[in-house]
Amino acid sequence: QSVGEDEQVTATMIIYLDPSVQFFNPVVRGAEDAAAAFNVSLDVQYANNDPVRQNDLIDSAAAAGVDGIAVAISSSDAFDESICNAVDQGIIVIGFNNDDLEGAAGNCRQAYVGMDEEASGYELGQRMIAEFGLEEGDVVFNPREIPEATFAVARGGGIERAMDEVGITVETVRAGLDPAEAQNIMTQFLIANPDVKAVFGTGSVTSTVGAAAIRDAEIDVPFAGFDLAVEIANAVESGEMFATMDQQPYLQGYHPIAQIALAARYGLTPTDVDTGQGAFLDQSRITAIKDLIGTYR
Amino acid sequence: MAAPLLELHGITKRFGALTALKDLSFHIGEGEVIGLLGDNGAGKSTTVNLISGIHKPTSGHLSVDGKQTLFTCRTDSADAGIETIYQNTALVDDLSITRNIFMGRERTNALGFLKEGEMREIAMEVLNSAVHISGIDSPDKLVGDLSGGQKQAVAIARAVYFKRRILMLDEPTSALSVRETEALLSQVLKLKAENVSSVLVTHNIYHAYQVCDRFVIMSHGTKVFDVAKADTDIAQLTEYVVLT
Amino acid sequence: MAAPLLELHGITKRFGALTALKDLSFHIGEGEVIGLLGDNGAGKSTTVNLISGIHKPTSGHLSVDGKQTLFTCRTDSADAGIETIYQNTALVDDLSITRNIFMGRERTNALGFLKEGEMREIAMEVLNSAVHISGIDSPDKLVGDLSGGQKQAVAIARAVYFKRRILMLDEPTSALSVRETEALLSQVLKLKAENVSSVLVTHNIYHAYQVCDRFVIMSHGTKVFDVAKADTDIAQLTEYVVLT
Amino acid sequence: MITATDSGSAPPRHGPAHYLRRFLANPAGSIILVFGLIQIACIIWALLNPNDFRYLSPQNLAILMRAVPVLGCLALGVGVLMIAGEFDLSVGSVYALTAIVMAVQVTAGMSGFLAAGIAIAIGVAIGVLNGLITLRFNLPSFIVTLGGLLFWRGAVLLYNGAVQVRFDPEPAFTAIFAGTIFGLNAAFLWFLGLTFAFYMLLHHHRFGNHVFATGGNRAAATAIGINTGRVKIIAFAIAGGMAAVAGILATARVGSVQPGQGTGLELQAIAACVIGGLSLRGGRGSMIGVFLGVLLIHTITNVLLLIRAPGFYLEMFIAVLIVGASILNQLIDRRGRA
Amino acid sequence: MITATDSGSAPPRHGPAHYLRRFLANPAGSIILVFGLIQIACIIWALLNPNDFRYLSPQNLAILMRAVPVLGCLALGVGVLMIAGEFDLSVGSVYALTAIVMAVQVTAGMSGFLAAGIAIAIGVAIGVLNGLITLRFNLPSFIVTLGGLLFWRGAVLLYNGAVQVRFDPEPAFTAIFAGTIFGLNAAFLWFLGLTFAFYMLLHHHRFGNHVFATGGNRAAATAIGINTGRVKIIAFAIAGGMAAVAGILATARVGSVQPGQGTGLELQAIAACVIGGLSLRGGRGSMIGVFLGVLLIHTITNVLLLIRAPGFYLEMFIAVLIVGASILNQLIDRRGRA
Ligand SMILES: Nc1ncnc2c1ncn2[C@@H]1O[C@H](COP(=O)(O)OP(=O)(O)OP(=O)(O)O)[C@@H](O)[C@H]1O
Ligand SMILES: Nc1ncnc2c1ncn2[C@@H]1O[C@H](COP(=O)(O)OP(=O)(O)OP(=O)(O)O)[C@@H](O)[C@H]1O
Ligand SMILES: [Mg+2]
Ligand SMILES: [Mg+2]
Repeated sequence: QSVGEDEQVTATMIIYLDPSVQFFNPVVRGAEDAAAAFNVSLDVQYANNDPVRQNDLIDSAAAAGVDGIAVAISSSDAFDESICNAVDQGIIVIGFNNDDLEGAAGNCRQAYVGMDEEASGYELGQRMIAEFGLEEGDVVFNPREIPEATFAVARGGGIERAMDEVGITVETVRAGLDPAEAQNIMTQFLIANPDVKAVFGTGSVTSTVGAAAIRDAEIDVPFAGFDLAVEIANAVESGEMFATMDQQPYLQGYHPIAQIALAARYGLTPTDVDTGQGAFLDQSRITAIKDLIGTYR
Repeated sequence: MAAPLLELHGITKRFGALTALKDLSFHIGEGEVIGLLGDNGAGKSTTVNLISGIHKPTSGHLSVDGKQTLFTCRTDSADAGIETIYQNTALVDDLSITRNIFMGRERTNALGFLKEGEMREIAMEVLNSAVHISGIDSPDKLVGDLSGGQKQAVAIARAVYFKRRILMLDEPTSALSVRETEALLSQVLKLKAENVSSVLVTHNIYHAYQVCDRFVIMSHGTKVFDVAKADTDIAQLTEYVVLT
Repeated sequence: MAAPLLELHGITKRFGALTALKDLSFHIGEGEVIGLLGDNGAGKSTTVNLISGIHKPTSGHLSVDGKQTLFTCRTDSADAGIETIYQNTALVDDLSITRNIFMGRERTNALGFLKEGEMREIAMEVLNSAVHISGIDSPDKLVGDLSGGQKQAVAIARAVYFKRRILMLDEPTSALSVRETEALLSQVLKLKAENVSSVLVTHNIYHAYQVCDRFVIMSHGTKVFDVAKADTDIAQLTEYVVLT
Repeated sequence: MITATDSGSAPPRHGPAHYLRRFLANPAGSIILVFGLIQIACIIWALLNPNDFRYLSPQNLAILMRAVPVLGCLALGVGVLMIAGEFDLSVGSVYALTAIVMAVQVTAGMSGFLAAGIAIAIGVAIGVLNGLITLRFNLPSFIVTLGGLLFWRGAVLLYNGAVQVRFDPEPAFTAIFAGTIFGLNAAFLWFLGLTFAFYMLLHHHRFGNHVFATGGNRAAATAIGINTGRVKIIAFAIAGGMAAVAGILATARVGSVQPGQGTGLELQAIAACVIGGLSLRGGRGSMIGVFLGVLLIHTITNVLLLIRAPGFYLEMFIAVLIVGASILNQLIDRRGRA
Repeated sequence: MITATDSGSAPPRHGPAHYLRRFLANPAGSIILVFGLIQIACIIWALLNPNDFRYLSPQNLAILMRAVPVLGCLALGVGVLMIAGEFDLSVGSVYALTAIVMAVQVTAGMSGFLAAGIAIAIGVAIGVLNGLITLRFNLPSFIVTLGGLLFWRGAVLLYNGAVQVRFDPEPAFTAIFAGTIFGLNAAFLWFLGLTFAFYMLLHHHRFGNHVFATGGNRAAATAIGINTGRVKIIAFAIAGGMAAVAGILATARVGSVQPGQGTGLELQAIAACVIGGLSLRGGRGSMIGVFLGVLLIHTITNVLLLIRAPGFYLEMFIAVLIVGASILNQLIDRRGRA
């Protein structure tokens, strides 16, 4: 292709949330490791959950003349045009973390690296039902940091699908991103609803403070969540938390950048990668992973 | 005689616990200049604001040309032909002199766009004729940058230019120099000749005596004296103002 | 003779393109009452603000007791013993009368906590003695709710209470009634007897003539006349004020 | 008369300093100068390094035109309201709500133009409601519209759940709001046109005069006979309506709406206005200033992206540059007055 | 003298209406009344339905005491600054930054108390910096602190990356800031103590008098000899310092810090102040009002959660109730004056 053996490949990674979201730490680390390994000049940009801004970022990267763009396709429609324009211009575009709901048919991106969040929510829901014998008529509580954020809709939607199948009601509430405030809100909800049979975190905030909220409300119900943080790992290890769902984010950063470098230099065709194998982490698996949190997990 | 231009009937005005006006009645005849006198806090400005539609009376009513009415906003009093120079000048500091003069009564074309050139010229002319104030070299100057007397002159120019039947002047000369004060007082007399009535609020009894036909003296929110010029003199007026 | 209390040396003050004061020099002697007269926009308030440390001169300097100095803020002028009644009163509408009077010079205990009872009593006393204003029944009233003259009375009470060597009065009687004006003028004379100098800015030449020892007449930012009372009369003063 | 020069009777001759001072006396003078200086610096740099800094590439100019109108329209509306002396914190939520309503209606088969009309009507209605509550109960608009921010954000979810909506209007709609006309982006042309319209309205129309008077000194404006309540309500309506217009332009461009979109835009819009010289206390400012304020914020972001500044700290750079530009603006302004 | 009654020389007898009016003339009078009415309604309802509405359950009271202090401390600081006539939008970011610095230092082995002291010092320093930039360049504090909001949020990431930090101080630290003393939550006691301290400072100390004067009429305060610049800088420092205190209390309670925490708290803090009767233009308000404003916001959220309002739309109800409470407050206030 256009880039010589010894020249640097330039690539931009576009993350749809803002820089303070922990989830993307291992993603960025993976991307940086790949950039170092394959001699890529990488910059990472953040769209702060604003599709208009994300369009600007894609267009700006194209205008700056990069060889490849890795982008979280957090909307099925919003980025189609910008991505197609970039591809027409000869830029390699790879989706990661979120894909167009229609997959390759709905978007010009050349490959997707990631997993299905709805499926992981569904899996967690089913495992909780099986483990704790939740049954028809029960109520479970699923607070959400930002209910309208894509990850919350997908994960929460998976949980709801699993519960619906058995006839369990899912109650939800907006918890916000502030841990202290989220803990307050969850505690108050639990005080008001003593018949809740299980609690599901949605993102890293609700998963981190969930165990403490249950303690504050002076009740005893099972709890599970998503993502990895030291508190979450500790809670799973100590048994306060049943399990957490992980999706190997490191790979979601490493693969796209590596593929861009290989495609730009040698013309290798980008291919899809499923990083969602082995997402379920309970007491039996957590200890092995704990030390890698924030880096490779 | 015809009904007076404007009449106050038993007006009472309260601010919270404080009664600023108590059962106040007087009238303003056609082509008459009335001196509204009284101590600080007597209720003169409250009366002026009430006649201008800024305050609504707690009880009592007004009548214009004998017809009972109530002013609920400034527009009502403007419709009745009343124009006011407020004690606090009522100017917008961040706007130019021209815009202040034409505020709310802009000259516009059919679409509402301002005829700026025209207003500018009129403003300059009015400032030079109505009050001969010095130091104002351009009608585009912001009012906030003017001296105390210059501001008052702008307020006077506005009222004089738009005057129709009654001109209310609330201590209009408080910041004016000797020369401008004289100019204003002769304006009042000139307007009287044109059959415009005036109500002059002032603490300077000499000024009042110089131009007024009748005097209304207030104290503690009520009228204590109402007398034609022919029936009184400065000494008696001073006595009433100072001693009540 | 000793050096004058305060002297202005060749003061020039520009606001952007406008020269408000041009090479102004005059002095204030001990126990002297000076009438600062002049047309609107002549620069009287600018002079008062400059002596109070609110404006800094563009060029020129001051001297206090013969020592050259410059006031860069109000505290400097207060240190020199100057107290001012501003034309715009300089009151905080949202605070009570007491707090306005003691603003910046609160009576406090060692920890800085206010002695509210004490200040309240003094405020009441000062209001009743310095100016006999009516309608102020409580020193806890907010200044914003007062009438024009009542506000001015508060500003006067503050300055009179804290006066030390020089009292600057910028049109202090503009909103005052006859009775209160008389009271204020006799205050000025009483202070003079206590050896406090005053600078009285007014448009009322009669008032000025009544109390002043010397007159400084300004026009367009410069001094055009500086004369002792003995060497002039009202007619001449009026002529200078009106015609220059 | 007090004159600035001692030149006597001859008409004074004016040096360049005089004209600079007169230019800066214009309410938008100093922001025009700051903006011009920054543009010149960028252009020179771009000409020297055409490959590394593609500021002048056609693509980048196209991005500029596509990116500016959304914040621009919000800021114009918020700016008019700020001059009238009130705030609207709900514009970000109204922007999302009206866009969602429009997209849902179009998905249900309505014409894009009709749906856009409905969106604007909703925006105006919300603005009027904000105004009525604020004035009727004499509340600070800050609180009322902060309520609006939360309420209409919730209404988005109530109306259509937490799902994003596709927007597929007739091609004519897309052409008119997001197409290319005479080589220029349609949305940008709309923004230019609206800026001009607001400029005329605020600075040369009776209504604008009333807006400045209301914001500058409400008591005086009332005393002189201006219906300040009506002026404020119209200003609220304009802010709401322009939020809807921003939503239309954004949606036409992106082709879909996300329920969470527009969070934080209210502060950005106010920031653009303040950078452009509007006073937070009302009564002061110019529409050209708002226009340039928006362009300045965008230029700063654009330059940082073009030089591929690390996104992790992008906002830090933006913060420094915005405050820096404001300081520059203030220093120039002061020089103009001194 | 103008008197309200015609009672002549006999001392007038006062009915209850008189005392109500005098009470309402107090700057915080109407908010006290509104708050009291809402509390009484909640308590009666809770007594009637102890099972459905667990308002008075010990757990709920404990949550109240734990939940209020964070927003409360922020609002006290922001309130002082607002009375002085300036805004601080950066408190949410400063809250996150100081908490992270403290947690990182404790993780590195520092004593919690020392780390908390450093956190407060940083908060104060940032406040002073905001003040210096605002005053030195004569900028609106809105822009300067909006810059601060973005900048310090970025600084959090620069300092420690986007990772959550555990906070494990010595037990004495946790006991003092998050433990239980005399059956009451320690953080709540701190908040009560600080409210009282600020009440004394603002309403009965010389400094407070200067704050009100500076915010009420800066030109007059300067003319009368108050160093308004210094007053404003101290007020900025207080806002920054209180943001750090809020961070300490939150962190001591939760035991960890999230880099994104505190977003939007600046608006909530301002809202609490405005609900409590502070003017956005400065110069008016009371610390008791701020205290009750914070409690009111929390009570509203609490009641909604307790009655199981649909959580998805919780913010809509909060919005309606906040605006409703403000309206009630305003109506009572007007009645008190009329
Ligand atoms: N908005 C208000 N709220 C409360 N009290 C007020 C208000 N306006 C005026 N008052 C009170 O009403 C009384 C009459 O005030 P007014 O301004 O009418 O007096 P005035 O005769 O004009 O005095 P002056 O000669 O000093 O201007 C005063 O005691 C004043 O304190
Ligand atoms: N802050 C300012 N900015 C610009 N010009 C000013 C400012 N203050 C005063 N001026 C101008 O300076 C000149 C002198 O004003 P000053 O207030 O000193 O007049 P004055 O003699 O006190 O008049 P008056 O008797 O009307 O109070 C006026 O022309 C005024 O417009
Ligand atoms: Mg009056
Ligand atoms: Mg003056």
